[in-house]
Amino acid sequence: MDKKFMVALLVAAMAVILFPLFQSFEGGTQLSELGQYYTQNGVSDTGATNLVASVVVTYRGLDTLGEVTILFLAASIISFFLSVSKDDRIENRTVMSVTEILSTASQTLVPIIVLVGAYILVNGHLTPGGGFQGGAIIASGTLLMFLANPNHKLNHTIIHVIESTSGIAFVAIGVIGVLMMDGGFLSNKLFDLGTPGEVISAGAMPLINIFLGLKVGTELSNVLGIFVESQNEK
Amino acid sequence: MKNNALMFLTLMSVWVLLNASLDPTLLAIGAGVSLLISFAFCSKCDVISGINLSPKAIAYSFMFVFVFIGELIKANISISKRVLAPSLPINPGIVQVKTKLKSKVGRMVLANAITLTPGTFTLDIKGEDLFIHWVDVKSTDVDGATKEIVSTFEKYLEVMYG
Amino acid sequence: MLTVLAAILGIAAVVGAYYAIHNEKLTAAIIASGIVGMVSSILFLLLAAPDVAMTEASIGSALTTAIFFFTLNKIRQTNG
Amino acid sequence: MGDLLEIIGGVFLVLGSITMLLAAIGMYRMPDFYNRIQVATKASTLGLLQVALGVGLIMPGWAPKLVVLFVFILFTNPISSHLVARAAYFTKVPMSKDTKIDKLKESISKAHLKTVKTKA
Repeated sequence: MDKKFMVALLVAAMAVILFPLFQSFEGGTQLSELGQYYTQNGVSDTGATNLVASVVVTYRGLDTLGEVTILFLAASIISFFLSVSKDDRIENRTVMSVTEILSTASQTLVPIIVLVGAYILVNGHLTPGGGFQGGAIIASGTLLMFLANPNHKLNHTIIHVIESTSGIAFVAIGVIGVLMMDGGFLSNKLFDLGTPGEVISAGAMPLINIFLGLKVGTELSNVLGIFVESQNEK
Repeated sequence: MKNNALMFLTLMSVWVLLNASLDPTLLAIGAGVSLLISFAFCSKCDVISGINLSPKAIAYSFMFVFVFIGELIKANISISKRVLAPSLPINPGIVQVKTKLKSKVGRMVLANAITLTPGTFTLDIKGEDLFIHWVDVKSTDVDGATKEIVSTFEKYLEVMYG
Repeated sequence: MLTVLAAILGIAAVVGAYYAIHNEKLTAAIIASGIVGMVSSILFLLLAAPDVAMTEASIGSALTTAIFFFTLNKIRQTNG
Repeated sequence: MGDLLEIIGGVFLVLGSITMLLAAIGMYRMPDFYNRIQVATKASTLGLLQVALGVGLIMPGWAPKLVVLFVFILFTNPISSHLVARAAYFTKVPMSKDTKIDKLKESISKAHLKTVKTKA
């Protein structure tokens, strides 16, 4: 049997199976029951104007914990397989010299990119953004740092300290929510809900966002650092 | 220390512009974050210290911005003429020019300005030599090309960054 | 109008993905997958999900591309 | 007043789009990579700035963020194009036959490769 014919047959079969679905699709004319609940009670429940963040951080906070755990696991595995011991490093490596323009510009650009990441973290409960987004932007600042100076040494001790502290703090806030309040895991009734739309509002959400962002940012930076350092292996 | 202070001010102004509000809580958070970043990422940075902050330099910076915007618009008019002309009148080549600027920031701004102005493009930089891809090569020797390309901006940048 | 734009972007993403799979040159394939990340981030933005768009833009088109390049470099080193 | 600002903003948006269109035409017509990136950089920078200005006039509330965007575009666009072009030159992307002179080739040397200490 010709391979291409098989592929075409498979595609045709998929088309036949999926066509009724496509035909009966009517678009989002009505919100689901859960969606209706979130849109109607989200702001008054959590005090956050960014509904997506309130779902991610508060309503489905346990899932977020799972995501963070997966990320942590991935980072651990990468550092286990790729980290280079001091004896295995080559003495000297010949690299393409980085242009002066990039190394000069990165000195101003990296702090500004990290600042934008922090801005997205801090405003996570008000405008689109939040922990994961801010963390990813902080990590892209680290990437620029490595592009400007491929032999930059990341301070792993500080990064591990930040990562572990924010991880523990994230779980601690969740557990305190269970123990002290009636809200359950990651309840944000830990603090006063405040007026929706202000920086200090939405209870524990800004704090959770910041810890989440620090954890994601340092983890991704760590992964990048390990990848860069593994280039120096013998 | 001066570097850190200048970096702090830069970050703080970016923060205020991003938030577009002067709420005291936000300002306090921004100050904390900026302070942290300016010490964590600016241990060796010598970029901003190259900037001259005398009144003359500031006046020249404003003039530079206007000259630059003018050149940017000119660049686009000339390039669109070239692109739309049926015969595609180009005469490309890579020339070498020299700059008198000593500070790294000055050279970076010069290279960026050259990249954004008519028909020239910084391809490589090595110390005081810039290698420039020129769509319409007018002179192939170093001095002639320097006069054509660099001198427009250099007289402003020399005052601004020394 | 939005539908047309979304359709164009979706087709661009599919073409980029096809290119990434079927290209002989690995560097070109990596760049193509970065383009897929960028296009899908714009698509997310059009579908009113700026949160996801932000993550996709920084992770899908910046971080993973860079990590792929680092890995490629490492593989080339070890294979001589 | 608001209407006037909106009209001016719209004019800037259209101008920006035209500039981008010219960039696209230039990309198509230019003979080699280096000429293409010349057109793409200049026109896309000016086009983006015009679009940002237009948006700022239509939505005055976004103006402070757009100022940051302005400076960021002016900084990063030329730098990234410079990096791409430099990488292309050193990976020997061919130049068009019309190229008259190549001063960089003469001065290219081992200076571009440097040996660095990687051991901690």
